[in-house]
Amino acid sequence: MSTKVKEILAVVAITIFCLVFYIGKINGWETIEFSFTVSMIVISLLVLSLVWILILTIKGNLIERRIVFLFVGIAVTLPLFMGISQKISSSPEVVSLYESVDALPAGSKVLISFDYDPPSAPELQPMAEAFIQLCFEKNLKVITMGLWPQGPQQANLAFEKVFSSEKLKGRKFEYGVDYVNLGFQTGNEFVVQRMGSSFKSMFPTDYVGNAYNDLPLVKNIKNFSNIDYCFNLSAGFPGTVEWIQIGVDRFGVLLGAGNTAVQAPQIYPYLNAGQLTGLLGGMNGAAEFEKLTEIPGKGTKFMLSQSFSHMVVIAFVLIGNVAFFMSGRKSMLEGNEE
Amino acid sequence: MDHFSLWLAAFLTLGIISFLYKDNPWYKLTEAIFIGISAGYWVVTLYWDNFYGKFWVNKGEEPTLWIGAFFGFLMLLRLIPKVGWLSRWPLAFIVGATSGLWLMNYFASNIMVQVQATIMPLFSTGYGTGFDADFATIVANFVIFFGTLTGLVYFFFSKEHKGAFGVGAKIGIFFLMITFGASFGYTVMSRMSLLIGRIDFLFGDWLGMIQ
Amino acid sequence: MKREIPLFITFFVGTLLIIAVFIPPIENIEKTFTLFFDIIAVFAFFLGGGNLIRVHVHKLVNGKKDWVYSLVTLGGFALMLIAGLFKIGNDGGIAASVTAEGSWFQEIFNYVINPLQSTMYALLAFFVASASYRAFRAKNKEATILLIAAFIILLGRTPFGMMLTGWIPDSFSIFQIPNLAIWIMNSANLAGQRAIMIGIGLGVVSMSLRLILGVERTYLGEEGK
Amino acid sequence: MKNIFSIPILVCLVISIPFSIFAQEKQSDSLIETSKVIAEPATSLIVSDYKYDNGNSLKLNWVPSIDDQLPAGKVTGYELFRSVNGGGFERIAEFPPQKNSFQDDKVEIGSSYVYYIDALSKDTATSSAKTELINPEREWFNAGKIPLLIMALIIAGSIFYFIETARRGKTLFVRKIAGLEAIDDAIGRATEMGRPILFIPGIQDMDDVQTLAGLTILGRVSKVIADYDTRIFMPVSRSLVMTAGRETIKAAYQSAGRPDAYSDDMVNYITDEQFGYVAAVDGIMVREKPATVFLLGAFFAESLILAETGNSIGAIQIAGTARPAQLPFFIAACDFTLIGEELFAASAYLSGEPKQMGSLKGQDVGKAIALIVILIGVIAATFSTAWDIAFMTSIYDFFTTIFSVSK
Repeated sequence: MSTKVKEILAVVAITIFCLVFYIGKINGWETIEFSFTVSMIVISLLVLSLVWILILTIKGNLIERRIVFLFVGIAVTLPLFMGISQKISSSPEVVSLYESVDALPAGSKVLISFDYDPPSAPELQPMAEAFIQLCFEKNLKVITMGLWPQGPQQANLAFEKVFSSEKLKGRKFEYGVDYVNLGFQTGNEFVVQRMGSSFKSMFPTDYVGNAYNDLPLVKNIKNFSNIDYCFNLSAGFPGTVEWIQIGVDRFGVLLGAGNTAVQAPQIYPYLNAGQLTGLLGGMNGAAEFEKLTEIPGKGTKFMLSQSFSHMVVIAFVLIGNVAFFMSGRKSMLEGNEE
Repeated sequence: MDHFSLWLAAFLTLGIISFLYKDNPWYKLTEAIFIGISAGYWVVTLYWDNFYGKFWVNKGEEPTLWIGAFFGFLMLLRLIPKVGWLSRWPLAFIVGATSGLWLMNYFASNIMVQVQATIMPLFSTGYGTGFDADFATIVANFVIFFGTLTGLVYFFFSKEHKGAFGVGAKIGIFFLMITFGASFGYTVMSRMSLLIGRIDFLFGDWLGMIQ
Repeated sequence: MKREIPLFITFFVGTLLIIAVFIPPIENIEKTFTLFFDIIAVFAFFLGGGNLIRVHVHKLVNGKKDWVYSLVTLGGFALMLIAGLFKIGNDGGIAASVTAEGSWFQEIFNYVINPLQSTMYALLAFFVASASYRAFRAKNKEATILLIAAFIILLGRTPFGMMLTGWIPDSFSIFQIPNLAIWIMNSANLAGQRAIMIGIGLGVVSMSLRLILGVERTYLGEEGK
Repeated sequence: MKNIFSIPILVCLVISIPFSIFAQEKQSDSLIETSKVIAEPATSLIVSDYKYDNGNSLKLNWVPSIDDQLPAGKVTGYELFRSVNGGGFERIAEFPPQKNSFQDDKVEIGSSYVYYIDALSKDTATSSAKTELINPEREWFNAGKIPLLIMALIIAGSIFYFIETARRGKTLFVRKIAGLEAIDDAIGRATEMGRPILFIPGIQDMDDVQTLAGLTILGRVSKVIADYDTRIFMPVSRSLVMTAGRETIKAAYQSAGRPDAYSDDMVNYITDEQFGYVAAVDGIMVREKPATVFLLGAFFAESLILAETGNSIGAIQIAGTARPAQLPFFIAACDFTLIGEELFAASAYLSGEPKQMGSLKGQDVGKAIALIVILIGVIAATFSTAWDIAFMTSIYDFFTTIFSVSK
């Protein structure tokens, strides 16, 4: 069989697999969850294959890039099927964020800026959901906006999710009174700056087109002095740094932030300098926050998969280095796979 | 999401992933769709947000905006070879504006603020608090102090990295490496969660295999 | 003329923006200039978009290899233009926001661009793994330090860190990996960041000055005259 | 006719408003007398225009209440109220005890303001007298930014000084930068292999100074490329960068004496969309198999995707960015990496012109100043905090003032 035929067969097999499960989904098949034993067997198989990769690497040359890819794919996918939970600790910056929100009196107005787009949603969306739910549980008023075009849409998704949660099911939240989505405005950090003098000038209408003054929650809000707390979910520029430089430094808002894990190291200096009340960094931060607020969500669910993927990366670094030292440092330096 | 959009999203998702195996027609098709649609997306966004929203709507109130439009027009003169050199004017404007803006911003936020932040007492948690730091904080303070100094030494251009200076630069590069290592450690985490998000889509939203 | 005027524009605009920082009545001039930039960018797009069309039409007409993909690209481009510029499917017609929910433009964004973006982004996970396997080697002292730092942070940000070092008594809790990771983030990492930031600050100041003063003028096509 | 009757009622109502307020105050006064803790109000509340701004801030000073003593005075804090253009009073800020000044930078020129301050005790609040009506004023020079100006002048001045010194013919030493030394070899390699060179100036527009840095390096690099007669290909994600890139390469080819070899096809716009661009560049890499890849500019998440794909096709890669988060990936996957400041220094270094080299020396003066200030500042802060040495305190104060950035 030529490679081409094999490739076509593989595509056909994948298509059939997907069709079967899709039809199954429509017909109401149950979701799959591995039992403890199966999970353990799967884990041991994964570990065994890592050992196999180690042996291969020590013996000869590097394994092919594509095998690494395949392995990562499997190691991230399988844990999503496992029914095991894991322990989650809490870091001080997460606790301080929680405490600063917890300390707000009922009725306080919280501004949440959604400065990210769907690619960063796996990390930031769980934070957004947990944070909004916490606000509603504490009877705080929530105002959302976005410095990124797709931000407000993420805010709406988060609201939907929160309203359908177990804890808040019985309660009614009225748009315009309990929460408002102001939408997106172009201008990056200048939006924050102009909001310092007037929210209305930046958001003459909200996301759905209501006039600013028709919304009871915000019509009396002139600028940051009427806002009790700001929370920023950021995946890059414009984001937390701009909120700190303008919102905190110029207008003195209380700011907490949720960041992608990539952003977080750059935010630590500001956290250290006391310009932030707290910080959620990456999926881990989301899971910790979910635990603190007792609002379990996707952050907690993805954690196992996340831990696996970290283990795989750590294992690959280790394998690479062990092989590097065992097979003589020189030869591997030039080593090029494929 | 209805059936069609789900399958479309899944088709495109798998098309991109197939690049990991090798360059193939599926990926090429996905790539072509991506380029065409996203370029169109940006034209429309630029048109409505920048041209319409920032210029057309406000041109009456703020006549200075016409200067911007004039520069923009000069840009288009590139298409006419004879007067194409005029398009350097808007370029010159942009370069001047970017330089001027970034010069002061970076001067303030990167130099002044960072230098000031590094001026701190070594045995205390803050200025004027007395001896109140624990051992870990004191060590951290010393590390920040020496790390920042030696890191700066590394960047010196007008001195060969030799002798005592060389030692400083060497220590400096160690600190830079720790920073990069830390960034790497943190970044890995983020990247993995993106993949988890996609896999959740494929096996959860699309195929309904996971909850 | 061809040469002096652009240099003067750069000098004038750059200097004006620097001075404006100290003169309250014109301190907002940067906003105006940013607006100019945005407007110029729109005009420039005629050149960029035009180029995109030219390249792909060229491939199509000459029947070059893979011309089908050029057709797809052009089709997608046209589809998006029509959907967005005429706001097809928007409830409020032409007056509504272009990204209003339910519009073709937004739907295409949600179901085409979105999964593509996210997946391309997610490919990073694979590349991170292959880079870890292949490139993060303790080749020398610097690389070793980078590795160790990365390792501690990685472990510290996952429950493995606690599992490995949870036995360390609380009085030495700083040596428990999660705490150590935070400590590194707030000390050595901070130091390196600051050195890099101060360096970048000086680099930007120096390069901006070179541009404003006209010492650096490659971008204007002035070199070698 | 009915309306006539309503007028006196309305008049009565209007007249009664102040009385009703008065009555309320009376009522609350009598309440306090019975059981609650009352604190004396703050006194001498004075508002003045904050000098050195565009009329957007006012300064407030007051003498804390006599009941505000530490550790255990009656006063638990203060609340500041403000009325704009004769409107109602709104709470705009609150402070801890012992605070005696505040700068309100949320005022607008053309409006008038009145303030009063409440001293809060456990149960109640007592108000100070109201301030006089004030209008913020506009100033023509921001004296609050004098430290910034001085420092900017010193550092920009030293860069300028060394540019001038070098222009006059003094040779200045600049150390070797590994990544830049390798450029010639990398281009030579592509020539030998008969493969193209790929140049990626980051994914940001011309309003990012990193893109400008990338383009200035492009100018130097493409001159060498023109000399070697190798193909260069530059896909970009912004139309403006496309225009500037073409201009730059064209000029380089001209100065290399080969204007005929230049073509607009060297630079192509792909799409503004970050990952759409990456998808296309990845495709270009695996199909065209460039021998050398330059990644110089502002990079975000795509850094590793590009660098790893480049690595997989066996290209020599020279990368540089000022984004710390992306640097480790470049270091891992590329052959040479320009770290932060080196990216900005690169074009000066590559130009070989004395005046450009001079600017690098000027940057070093800036670093030296930063080094010395940090060194002395930290020592002063340490001694001042630990042993309260007055001399050290004044040094500390001096440095922190000089390096403060006023808003």
